[in-house]
Amino acid sequence: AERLQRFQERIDADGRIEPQDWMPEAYRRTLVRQISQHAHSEIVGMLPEGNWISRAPSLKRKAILIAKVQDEGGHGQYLYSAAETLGAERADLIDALHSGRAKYSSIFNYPTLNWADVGVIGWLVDGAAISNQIPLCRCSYGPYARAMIRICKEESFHQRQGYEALLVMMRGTPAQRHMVQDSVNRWWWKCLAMFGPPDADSLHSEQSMRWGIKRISNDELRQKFIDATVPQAQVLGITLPDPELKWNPERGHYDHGPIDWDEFWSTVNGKGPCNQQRLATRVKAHQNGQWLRDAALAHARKQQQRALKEAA
Amino acid sequence: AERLQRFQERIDADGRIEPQDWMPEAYRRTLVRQISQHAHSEIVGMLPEGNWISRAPSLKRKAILIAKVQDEGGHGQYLYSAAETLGAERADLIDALHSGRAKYSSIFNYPTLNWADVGVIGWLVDGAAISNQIPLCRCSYGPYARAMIRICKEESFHQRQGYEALLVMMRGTPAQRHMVQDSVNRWWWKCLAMFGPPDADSLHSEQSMRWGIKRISNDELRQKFIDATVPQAQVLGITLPDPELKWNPERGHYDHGPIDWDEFWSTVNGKGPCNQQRLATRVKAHQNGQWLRDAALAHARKQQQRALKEAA
Amino acid sequence: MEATQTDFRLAYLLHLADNAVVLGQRNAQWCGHGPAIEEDLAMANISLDLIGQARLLYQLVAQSLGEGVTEDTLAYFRDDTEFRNYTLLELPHHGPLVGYAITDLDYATTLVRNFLYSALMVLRWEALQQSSDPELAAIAAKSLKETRYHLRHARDWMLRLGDGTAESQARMQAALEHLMPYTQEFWSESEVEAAAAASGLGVEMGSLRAAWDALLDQTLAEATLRRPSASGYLTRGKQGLHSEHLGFLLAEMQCLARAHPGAQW
Amino acid sequence: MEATQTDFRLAYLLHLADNAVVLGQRNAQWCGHGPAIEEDLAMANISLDLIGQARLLYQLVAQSLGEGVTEDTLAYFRDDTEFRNYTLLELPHHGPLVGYAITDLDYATTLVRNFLYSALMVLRWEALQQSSDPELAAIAAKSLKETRYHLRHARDWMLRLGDGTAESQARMQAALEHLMPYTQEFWSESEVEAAAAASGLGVEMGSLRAAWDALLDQTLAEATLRRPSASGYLTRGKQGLHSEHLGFLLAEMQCLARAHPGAQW
Repeated sequence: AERLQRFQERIDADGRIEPQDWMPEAYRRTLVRQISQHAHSEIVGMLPEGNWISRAPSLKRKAILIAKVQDEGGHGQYLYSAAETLGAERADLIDALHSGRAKYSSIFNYPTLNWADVGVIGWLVDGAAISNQIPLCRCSYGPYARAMIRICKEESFHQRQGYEALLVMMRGTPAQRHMVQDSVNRWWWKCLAMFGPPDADSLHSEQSMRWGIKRISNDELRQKFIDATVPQAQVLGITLPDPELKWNPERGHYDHGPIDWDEFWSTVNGKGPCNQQRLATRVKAHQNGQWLRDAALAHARKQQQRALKEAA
Repeated sequence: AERLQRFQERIDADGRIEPQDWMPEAYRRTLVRQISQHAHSEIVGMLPEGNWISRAPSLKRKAILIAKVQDEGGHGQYLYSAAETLGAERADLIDALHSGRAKYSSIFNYPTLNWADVGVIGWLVDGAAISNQIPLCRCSYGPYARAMIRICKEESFHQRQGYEALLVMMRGTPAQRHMVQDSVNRWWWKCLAMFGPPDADSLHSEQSMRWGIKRISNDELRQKFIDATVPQAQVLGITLPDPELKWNPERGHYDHGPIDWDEFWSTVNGKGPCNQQRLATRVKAHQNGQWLRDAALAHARKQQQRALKEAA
Repeated sequence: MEATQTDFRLAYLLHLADNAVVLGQRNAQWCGHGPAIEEDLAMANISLDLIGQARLLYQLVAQSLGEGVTEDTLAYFRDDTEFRNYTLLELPHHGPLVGYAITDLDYATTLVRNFLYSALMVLRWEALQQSSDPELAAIAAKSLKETRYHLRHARDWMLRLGDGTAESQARMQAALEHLMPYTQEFWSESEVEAAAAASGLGVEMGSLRAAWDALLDQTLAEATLRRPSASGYLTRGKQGLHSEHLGFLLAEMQCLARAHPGAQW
Repeated sequence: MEATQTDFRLAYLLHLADNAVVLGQRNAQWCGHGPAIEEDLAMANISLDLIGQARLLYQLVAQSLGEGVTEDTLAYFRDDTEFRNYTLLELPHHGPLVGYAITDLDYATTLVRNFLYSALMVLRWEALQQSSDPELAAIAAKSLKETRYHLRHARDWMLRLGDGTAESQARMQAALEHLMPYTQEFWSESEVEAAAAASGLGVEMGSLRAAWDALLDQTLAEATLRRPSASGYLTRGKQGLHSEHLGFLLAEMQCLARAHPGAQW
């Protein structure tokens, strides 16, 4: 009880909890769940954009896209490491993903259908992710907070790159502009849903707030994102697909139309357009790589035995 | 010895040997080897042209190409049947192909590198094959002779289709004409080699002649093919890639330059550009289909047992 | 009014044509790679029929459009978002994987898809023989005969492989689980289909559902396979919203034609 | 005289650039499908380096050609017969199969190819640092550093997988048997390479052979792998005569750019 009090005091004083510190089991479990879910999202998130690497329409854009997808894999890697500092085993975490026990961000269950999707994912999906993640840079758990600082920096770079790619396309041919608009039409509402259900319906929020894992509410983050994005859409010259979207001078915010939460939950619960293919692709990659991972292990053991023999 | 005499007399009188007739073991073996080799060639021969089905530049050409490749498979099927009339098992024949003991026509070890190859294979490769095969329609072994009559009819149709496709391309854009010329440059010499080594160097010819399996010599067939093809090339407006090719009024034939027999033998002996990939593709298709063939057999057995039970 | 009439007629014909060409392209991938020579030939034959159907349908559309439009303009020079085929038909011959995955072809997937689709099309072509458009009715009569063969081929294999070995049954069941949700698109409403049905050009899809269900149930029972639920994501390929797979299929199919615009073949 | 000078210079640079872009395109296929996350990242990294090298080399060529030619014109709007890469680099990531075969990717093939090629290129870039063309020499210096990393990555895996499990050894040996004959093309004569070497722009490939052989032999010995004979068909991709595979690779790579000619990205 005393430890628990010290723990809560440290958090309330905006201090950091480190791996070697005592922490409540529920805090540890919540963090492992959240961090690994975030790691899984980065890994699964390589697939929608990876879909366009082979067809990128210029060498420059191909290089940018490969670098971006590579960064996502890197984020996955250091998030898994952060989860490991909490005593989790990476193999268990990956198994939880592959067996369907662990979740990943539902946004990656939608397909990438034209090249503009690559830019729009950078601008809107990464944009929404950053809004969600910036508060996590002040998360009470030190390794997670530090990972998020690095991740947010790189994600902001991706967001600017995505937006810049769309600017170039909007200055291009009618077909290119059409691609961008089509892509925004498909992704806009999905991005708003990324902030999670309205605060009233949110399950884990309250405890997470108290533990300093979550610091701003879903609706607040969503509103900030919309307010920041509308002017960017205007500069771009595309129409956000919401007829009810308009400035409300009283609130000092943009009002928006209702989000289709049925569609959101349906996708979260496995019935999105790409749920199966995303997961099956990861499982298959893992299975196909088994022989290599086994061999690497066998080689390491052989090396070790040789070293022991020589030492003896 | 008496049977042997009757056998040879029948052949000399241009009669047909049928499956139930007595025949020398060597005759049977020679025929099984030749017919199965021909069947293998039809099956492996599906691959070079099959390579272009997915990319055929018009629906009409796609349909023509699929039908043609399908015909080749059909030829393979009835040639295997003809070999079976000689007591061979299809599974053994296919195993001989897959293990590298049996050969197939070496011409299919060259790649198809542009769309015109589809037309050129029809015109030149099928053309050369027909020249080789027409004499086989009078082969002493009845089932083989009858199979060849049907095959030659269909091959002639393919040859005309191939030539017609090239005519259309030659009336087309410079890029299309360039494709045709490039393709002819790559295939011409390979087609001349299809008739086999010069008579002086030919191994099996003499005995085969006496048995009525082979009726015209390699060099004779090659000359006929060249004489028939040169005017067709002129109509087409392409240049056959042989500077020594010219009409010899004394011989009443076209003279031609020397064939690169080293290249030919090197390909026959496994060092052509596509030997491995052709054979490995067939082996893989066969292996990947094992589960289906096993299941079909299991189902047939179950059905049989059910029928027996009901009858009992 | 006249314009709308033409609009849904062309859209309806394109839907039928795109179905045929996309599945024809997919099935032709087996050529040279089939599990037995007989199957190479059967699949080539089915492909040929489908491409033949697509040509007739595209030709009807091309006639109406005029201005130099041909069957090939429609097949080769429209982008993926303009295609109106069922999503089911553009899927590769394997289980659920992302669009740029490269993996072995699975014949179980091929056969189950051919069954699900040809069972539908036998009923649809049958009904379309009474189409108010005599040219479509004639295509339907011809296609019906071909499709009956496709159905018989697929159904025979459903029975043999469902009730074959443990492995073949597992493969067929897995293919069924994978593909079944895509059949929801057969029954979903589309404005084009509704307008076509109302005008007598097309057929009310709902009217075919009971027969399709019965055919499926009876076949699965005989094949000792379980009918999976068809719930899950409702695809909308026929409205132009495709999966990640169609883009790759068309890139390969159209590359040569597009490299030589205006060329005759 | 001047024209010829330019001709072989551009042809030589294109050969180097095409090598890089084709292998970069191939290696990027692993992105999201690798045997471990670390390998996804490594392969992405190698791809990025190669595409970066290709861009620098294409830019050199584009500068010389002028008239609006860019790196992308060269990468996206040349046909397969105009590409001058080694055939080795266009092969898919699996054993010998026909061009339109569809099958699982094999990482052993990937690693062995990367080893064979990067072992060559470390030596070649090293020598090209002394190129008479200062711009090429600068690219060589930069590429050398990158290629050393590629070689180290591939070599480490040769050792671990050669001397790992029985299965990994068999896979590596099979990949080696498959790919080794293609390395003959490294040493075959080409007019462009001869002219480039003679002028001081390029390097005499024969002068690198002993070092390459030694590196290969030493690695194979440590990896407990057998060196297969390199005999067999001599490919001529660097002279524009390719395998059945390059057409498919370029169809996919170029489809989007070609669908929008003149567009900026």
